[in-house]
Parts: sequence; C-alpha cells; structure tokens
Amino acid sequence: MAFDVPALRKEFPTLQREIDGHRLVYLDSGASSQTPRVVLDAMDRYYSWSRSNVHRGVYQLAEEATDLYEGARAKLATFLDADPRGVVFTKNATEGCNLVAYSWVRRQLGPGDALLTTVMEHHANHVPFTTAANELGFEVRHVPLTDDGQLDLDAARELVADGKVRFLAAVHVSNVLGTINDVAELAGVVREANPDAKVHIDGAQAVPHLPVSFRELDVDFYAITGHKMLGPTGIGALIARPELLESMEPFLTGGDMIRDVTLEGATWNDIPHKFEAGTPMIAEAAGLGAAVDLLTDLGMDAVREHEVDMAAGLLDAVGGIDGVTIHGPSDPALRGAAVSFAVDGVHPHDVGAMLGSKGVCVRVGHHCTKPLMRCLGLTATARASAYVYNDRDDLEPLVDGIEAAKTFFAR
Amino acid sequence: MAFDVPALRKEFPTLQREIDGHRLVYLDSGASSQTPRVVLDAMDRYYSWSRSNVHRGVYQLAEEATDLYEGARAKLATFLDADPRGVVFTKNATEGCNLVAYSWVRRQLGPGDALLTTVMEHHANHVPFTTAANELGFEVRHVPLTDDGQLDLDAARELVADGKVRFLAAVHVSNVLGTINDVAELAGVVREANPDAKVHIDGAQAVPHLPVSFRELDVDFYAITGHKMLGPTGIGALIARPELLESMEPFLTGGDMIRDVTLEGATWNDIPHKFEAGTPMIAEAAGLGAAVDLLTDLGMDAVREHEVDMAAGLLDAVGGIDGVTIHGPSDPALRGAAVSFAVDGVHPHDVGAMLGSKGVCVRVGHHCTKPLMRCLGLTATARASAYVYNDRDDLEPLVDGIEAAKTFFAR
Amino acid sequence: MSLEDMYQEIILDHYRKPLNRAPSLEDEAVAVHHSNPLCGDEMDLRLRVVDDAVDAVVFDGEGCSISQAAASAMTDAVIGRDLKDALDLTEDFRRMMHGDEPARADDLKDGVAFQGVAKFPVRVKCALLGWMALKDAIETYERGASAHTVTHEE
Amino acid sequence: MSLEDMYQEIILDHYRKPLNRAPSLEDEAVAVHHSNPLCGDEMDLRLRVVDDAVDAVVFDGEGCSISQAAASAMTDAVIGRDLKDALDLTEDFRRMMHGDEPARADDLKDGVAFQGVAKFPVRVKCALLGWMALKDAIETYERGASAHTVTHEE
Ligand SMILES: Cc1ncc(COP(=O)(O)O)c(C=O)c1O
Ligand SMILES: Cc1ncc(COP(=O)(O)O)c(C=O)c1O
Repeated sequence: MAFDVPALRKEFPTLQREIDGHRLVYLDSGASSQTPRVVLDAMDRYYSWSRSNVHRGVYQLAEEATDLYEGARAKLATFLDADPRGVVFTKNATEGCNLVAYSWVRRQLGPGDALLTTVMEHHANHVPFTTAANELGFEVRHVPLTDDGQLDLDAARELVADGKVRFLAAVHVSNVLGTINDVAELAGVVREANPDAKVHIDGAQAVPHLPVSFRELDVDFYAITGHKMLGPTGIGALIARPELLESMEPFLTGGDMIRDVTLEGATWNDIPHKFEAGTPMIAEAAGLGAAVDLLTDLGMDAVREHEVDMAAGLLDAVGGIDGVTIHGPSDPALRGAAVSFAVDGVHPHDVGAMLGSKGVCVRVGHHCTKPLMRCLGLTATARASAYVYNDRDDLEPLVDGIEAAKTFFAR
Repeated sequence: MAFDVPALRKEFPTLQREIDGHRLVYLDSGASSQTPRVVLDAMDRYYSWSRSNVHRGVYQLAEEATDLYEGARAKLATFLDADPRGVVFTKNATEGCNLVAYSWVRRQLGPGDALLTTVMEHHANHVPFTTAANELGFEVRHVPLTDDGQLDLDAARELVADGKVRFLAAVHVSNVLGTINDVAELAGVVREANPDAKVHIDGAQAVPHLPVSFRELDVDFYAITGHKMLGPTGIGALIARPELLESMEPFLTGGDMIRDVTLEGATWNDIPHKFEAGTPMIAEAAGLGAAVDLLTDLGMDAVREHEVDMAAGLLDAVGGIDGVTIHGPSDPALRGAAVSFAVDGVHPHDVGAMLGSKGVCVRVGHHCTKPLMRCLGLTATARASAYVYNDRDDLEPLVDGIEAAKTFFAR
Repeated sequence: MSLEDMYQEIILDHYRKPLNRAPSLEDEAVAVHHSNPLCGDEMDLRLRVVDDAVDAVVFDGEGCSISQAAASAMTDAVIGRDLKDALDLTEDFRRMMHGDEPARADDLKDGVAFQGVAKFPVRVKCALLGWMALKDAIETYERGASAHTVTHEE
Repeated sequence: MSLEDMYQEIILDHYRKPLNRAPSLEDEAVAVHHSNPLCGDEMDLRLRVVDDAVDAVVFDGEGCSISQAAASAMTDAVIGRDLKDALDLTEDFRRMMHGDEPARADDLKDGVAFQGVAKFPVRVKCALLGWMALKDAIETYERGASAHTVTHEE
C-alpha cells in the first residue's frame, strides 16, 4: 500500500469522534464518504476570500470565483481523462442520469425501440429510464446476473440480437454486490448489434475507488457524484462526448446556459455551459477539485490496491462468521470493498442498530436497488463499505458487533 | 435601523479583504450575497462531526445528519410561513422554476392554452416556460411595464380577459429595476379570469430582502435560492402548496424519492421527498438553516427598513451624478436596493472595470434579463445592489469610481 | 444512546416469543398486507370482528425485532376492544411514537415499552407497521371490504 | 491588478479616436453583424476585397472601450493584407488572447497592446469581437456570400 492509512485518517475530522466511548469505525462510504480537511479548506477559502458569483463579473473576486469553478472542471477532466467541454457539473449523480434521460433518451426513443439496462442498477440509473419508457412506449430489457453476481454477457448478447436496443444504461460498480462490471465489453456487445447505440454508465461507485479513463472506456455518458469521492455534498458531474452534448437539447434552462433570449425563445450557450442553468455549485466545485487533488496524490492505483486488500479482509472476517452469508463476488479482484451480508435469523436493521451502538457505521436496507433485492430474494442487506481511511483494524469491531447482534437477537 | 451594520460586517470574512489597498465595497449581492461565519460554521459542524448520508441510516451520525437536513426544512418553512411538506430543496432557484415547468406546465398546458408572464423576468423564470411553449404549442403573453418600471396591471387584465391563461409566472422583485411587484394582486387578476389558474412566483430577489409569507401571498409555487440570502451556493427551494405537489408527477427521479421500484416501474414517496431525487445538499441545507436563523435574528422588517434606507441613499448618490440615468422606480418604498444605472458615453463594462479596480464590486451586463433589456432599449447596465452589510459609507467609493470612469473614458 | 434505550427486555421478549403470530385466522373478516419498502418489512394482518369489536387479530411476515415485537404487543392490547376504541388506541400509540406522552399508557400494555423508539426516527416506522396495518384493517372492514394491500411509509 | 494593466494609453487612444469606424463602405463585398449577447456588444463590419486582399474594412456598433479599440487596431493591422494572411494574423491575435506570446507582434501593430487583456478572461471576448467579425467576413466572402449575422461568444 503506497499510503499511510493511520496518518491519512487524521485528516478526516469526523473520524476523530467517539460514539459512547467507542472509536468511530466508519464503514458506510458507499453511502457517502468522509470529507478531509483539505476539501473543507478549499471551500472555506472560496467563502472567506473570493465569495462572489461566477462568469461575467468584471471585478477581481468574480474572476477568482470563475477560475476556481472552471479550474475544478479542468481538474476533474484530467482526473477522468476526459475533455473539459464534456464535463457538466450537476448536483449529484442522479441529476446526471436524469439529464441523459431527458435530453437524449426521451428525445430519441419511442415505440419499437428498446433500452438495455441491468438488474443491478441503483434507482438513480433505473427510475429515470423506466419512467420514460412507460410514458413514451419503448421497451426496457434487463441483463440478468450469473450465480456469482456478475452480469451475464451471453444473455446480453441475446437481448440485443434483434438490433432494437438503442441505449444502454449500466452501473460500473454495484453498490450492493461490489461487482466491477466490464462496461467496455458490455458497451461492445450493444454496439455490435447497433453501432449507433449510445451508452450511459453510472460511475458513482467506480470513480472513488478505481482508476477510470473516460476515453478508454469509450462510452457516451458517465455520471459521478462528489460526496462519495471525498468531496462535498451537492455536486456531481455528467461526463459526455462533447459532440454528443452539442447535438442535444438542454435539460434545465435559465440563466448562464443561454446565448440569446427574446420574448419568444432562446438560443443556447456553448457546451458544457448549455447544460448548467443558474448559479452553479461554486464552493462545491472548489471542494471537489481539492478532493480530486487528494485522490491524485494518493494515486488511484494505490487506492484500488488498498481496496482489494480491504475487500479481501472483509470477505475473510465477515464471511468467516458462523451464519453469515456474503452477497456478490468472492474474489476480491473482481469487486470493490462494499460488502453486503446477511446474518441468519437477525434482521439487517437489528444488525445495523447493534453495530451503530458500538460506533460501527454500516448501511442497512435495500440500498436503492429494489429490483436487485427482488432478484436475490431479499428485502434488505447490511453493507460494510471501506475506503481509503479504513484499514484492517476496523474489522475487529465489525466482527465483534455482528457476533453481539447474533447473541442479543437469538430467538 | 435595528441592527449594527459595522458590527455585522465583521462577521463576513470576504468583506475583511482589501483590493489593491482599497477597502472591499461589495455591492453585488443581487448576484450572490456574502456568507457569514455562522453559516460556514454550521456546514463545518456537519462535515466535522456528523458527516454521513441522510435518511434510513441506523447509526448516530446518520440520525444527526437527517435531523440537520430536515431541521433546515422546518426552519425555512417557518421563515416563509409555509408548510414543511411543501418545501422542496433544489440546487438553486432555476431548478425550482424548471421543476414547475416540467411537472406542472408541461403536463397541463397545450394548444389553446396561454401562459402569462412579464417582460421583466430573469431568464430562470422565462426560458423554461418559453421553451415548453415552443415545444407544446401553448401561447405566452407578457405583462408590459409602465413608464416608471412597474407592471402594468391594466394591461394584465386585458391579457387574461379571454380566460385562456392557465398559468402565471412572475418575478416578485426585479433584479434589474428593483421593482417590488404586487404579486398577490397580479395573481388575483389572473384568478379572477380563471379560478383554476396556477401562480408561480420567482422570489429569488425577494426573500433575502423582505418579509415574505407564502400563506399570505396565497400563490401556488414560489422559488428561492440560498446563495442570495446569506446561505451557501448549491441550494435553493421550491415552496408549493402540498396538495398541488401531491397531485403532480415527479420531475427528477432516482433514489430517495421512491416508495417502491420494480423492474417495470416505480411508485413515489411522500411529498416533499417525491421531488428530491438522490443524495441531497446536506451541508448546504445546514448552512441555509443557519442563514435563516441569522435573518430571523436581524428581523426581516429591520432588513427591509435598512434596505429602503440604502435604496434612498443609492438613488440620491448615484442619481445625483451628472450624466447618470437610473432605471426603475424612483421611490425607495416601491423598490429593493438593487439599482441599475447608465453613465452617459461610458459603456457599463468600463464603468464596472473602473469600479472593480478601486475595490467596488458591481455587476454589469444584461443580468440574465435580455427581454427586459430589449424593452428598455438597452444592451447592458451597471448595477449596484446593497444588503445587510452595506451602509452609507459604501456610497462614497461608488460615486468616486463612477466619476473616475467618466474622466478616464471621456472621448 | 445505548442500545438498551430502545431494546428493552420486554421488547425482546415479544420478539422472541410473539403473541398472535399466525399465518391464518378462522372466520377472518379482513386481511391486509402492509409493507415498508424502505426497510423491506412485510406484514400480513388478519382481523376477526364480533359485535363491532376486535375478536381476534393475528399477524405474520418479516421484519426487524422492533416491527415484530410491536405487532405482538399491539395484538395483546387491542383484542377485546371495540373497533372505535382500537382506532383511538392506535392514535395514542402513533402520537407516542412522535414524542408525546401516551394518554392511555395502561391500555397500551407492553406497547408503552416502545416509547424509547421515538428517539430513533428511522425505527419509528418499524414500530408503527403493525398498528397501521390494524388501523387499515378496521377501516377496510368499516368500508365493507375484506382485503387491502398498502405499501407505505410513515 | 491595476486598471492600467489593461487600459494602456494606446488602447484608450484607439477608443477615443477609432480608425476606420464608419457605418458604410463603398463597393463593399461583405457585411457581417456580430453581437455578444453576454455583454451586449454589437458590431457591424464591412469588407471590400480587391485581388483577394483586404482593400478596406470598416466597423460600427456599440461596445466597451476594449471591443471598440481592438476593432480599430484590427482594421489598421489588416488593411492591405491578402485574405489568407489576414486570417493567419487573426489566429495569432486569438492565441495571444489565450495567453500565448504573439508570433507576429510587429504585424499586429497596436494590437499587441491588448496582450494584457488576456489576464482578464471576461474581457477577452470583447477584444476578439472585431477580429472574429473579420474572420467571418472573409470566410463569408470565400463562400461566395455577401452577408452574415452571428450571435456568438468566444
Ligand atoms: C430574479 C431572479 N430570479 C432567479 C434567479 C436565479 O437564481 P439562481 O441562479 O440561484 O438559480 C436570479 C439570480 O440571478 C434572480 O435575480
Ligand atoms: C451505484 C450508484 N449510483 C447512483 C447513486 C446516486 O448518487 P447520488 O445520490 O449522489 O445522486 C449511488 C449512491 O447512492 C450509487 O451507489
């Protein structure tokens, strides 16, 4: 591991907290990550030194704010190996998925067309498209899972064989199973059957944890969210091919995204501004820029290496408990460090509450993936998800808490 | 004046800055206000103590984060005299206007219908509706101005006479003219002709500066934005009648806003959550809550009183300069403290640049109101806008800078 | 926040040995199915009415300890009460879950043990699931219907 | 950031006494109208071409000192150049506005005085307005057309 976890952990204020005398063990980064001081400082610098609106200001504060905002866009573009003209800031990944649903899917797909997605999508990458399908009359098809929680690419090949699939929406890394999908290959399957098909990937759980190159993935749209990648709340981004953005009608309209407005109508600003209506998330962009700097400093290869180690540790430690079943791939190399599990005879809520009382934070519930839960015959799971500030010292409190829940709730 | 401006000013970090040896005189709060330390502290507390995601967490941090977020909603509801179930958090006012355009107007209006708006709208309250009109074939009508920059209610009466107007979108306080519109009366005009008509008000420039009661205004929708009311960037809200929200289809879809999801479709969560898709602006809500507390402490009546005084001061000081013309009402009681002006023979950009070089921040351009600019026969104005931290000491640098621009750019 | 604030022994007892937990009921008047999709709790509740009173009520389903125990304690508190009174008691429990002192603490029987749950907003809906199913069953009965399915979140 | 960084005397001179500012041009080949709606700048530019070279160019319109002065200096730098060369010089100016050192500083004549504007991103588009209108006029001419209107933002 190339970075020093205990030293890094010191940079995250909330992690210094105790809960009822227990050290806080934060294993819910899949829901939202902790925020390091450098990110808070970057936002504070904006608020305390350059506080003003961006674009078109003729005074120094406004120039600085614009530089911060556009500078963050450039940083994010470099981090994801994308063209800054294709980086649209959104409030979260969900807005990015909706942008694609409104500005591309709803304007392109209709009766006779099909959209391909998977059974493991987060609601963010599912509901915008099924809602559109129900209103506009196109078909939705679902790539099923193999037994070990991978996407079934053979089934996908059959699903696209009739050439009707014009759009793919798929998740890069599952927030429940941890599965890392080979989205480039899946995109290839879709494009082989229909070279004009467009591909949208939900990268909310990928970008925080793996090196991602938008150019290499060679997809059309890619949604991310800041609060899961050490950044602030209230910001995300949609990465897209610039020429595709140029051809699309805007989604949100209003100030800043226009070229000209008359009483009768409007013409649009250049991309990416065409898709950013109203006053943007200026402080949040500055914060996200700082988060990207930190991740770059840590090195995404090192982050990934650390997480393979944490995934292995979680699978061993939690999977080793009597009566515990783990969902998702058993090979750490095929997955992220978000590990969902079931404890025989103890409801996930009770597991989570017991862990919470011991300062161990995990998420319980359907994780915004109800269709996947139904596929797996589950209603809820408990999920421990690790990130750069976790290390193997965090496993013991987790295991102890699960054992305590078993004892406490034994019927 | 009930509060001590010099003492208050100390609470705003950026205002302590100097620009090239000049005291910073911030007169661009119409674009974005300064942020006081209490707001930064509230966000910092969330990030440094309770950093986690909201809703459904079974550990303490998540409960605290949820309380912060929902607590901010309750504060905002009290501040605006509205039902918290009708308070939908958005990323800015623009998103609020788009929500109304997508979830109500686009689903209700069609050929044969008309939408009433005014010529003084900000693009945020104009483009979402004209774009919808152009796509769906309903008509858009515009309330014109009287000579002193007020809405012409007699003309409005004629515009609604045929009963076709089903929707009104109007600005509460103009960001260019400063005019305070009697939106309750305008709403009455529209409803008299068509009792079922819905009314949407853009309150972005009103809520920071005046006491506003959603209940008393008796409108259907009301959009606001946090960054103009001492709050952080990245958050706003749409206030709406709960029963209306209940009857509407959601706009953005994804996690958190659903009740149940199957592969085929979804059902929606209760309001207001139905309209809040994805991880919300948690820190931003906490910050906005603190801003609302501060405004409540200052007292909105006192804020308004202070601004009438500042408007009077600006009108006298700037209007008194040779060759300067002021746009908008000349009576401070009828307007906010955003004052647009033109300097004979000097382009607004040059005025703004000169002022900026002396530490005086004003906005120049069309202020996202191109249709209004065309109505007034202008292409741009310079605008000085005051807020709670400005006082009459800020007028001298403004006047000196305008005089300097006159000299420097004299042809 | 100690876990014991919420999981009193009395709650665990109901969880471990639930009262009136059964998949069917003879001469049932109404069957309702309630679920809380946000937690994945599912509950079937069956009600037998005699002389406008709760003659019998059983529940079945899946859920966390709080939802199961609360349903168990609920059945014990409402059997024998006339329908109107059972609805009134339901309202008392609901208010308690939102932080009020219960007005009918004695009538709630073991239900009062759930007062501590009010401090854990995310679990409130678990405690309410059985009570809300009961309320729906009574209202369904009063409407003259015999079955109802509700997917809800308090 | 002193204002003088941007408003050099040479710029103010062009602003106060613009060269080739006129509402019409005899034997004009092309007329283009450009506007920058974000600032409200408007510019009419007319071009006369003789032997594939800029024989004359005039501009008119409304805008800030930077846009007016830059257009004035532009006319002075391009009159007499053949069209291809004028386009090349335009590109050099554009690059300078984005922070590069100008490759043809001498040919830009007073245009080099605008180098400081590159430090003020919001004013860059003002400085470019006249040059972009020229580029469009030449391209319109080369397409064989005689008029063009562009609403743009650099
Ligand atoms: C009158 C008015 N409406 C709407 C807006 C848009 O606000 P935001 O940019 O925060 O969406 C503004 C701010 O510029 C405004 O002045
Ligand atoms: C896989 C996946 N996609 C999308 C999202 C939505 O992200 P956000 O809530 O930030 O919009 C999440 C986060 O919960 C996720 O895990």
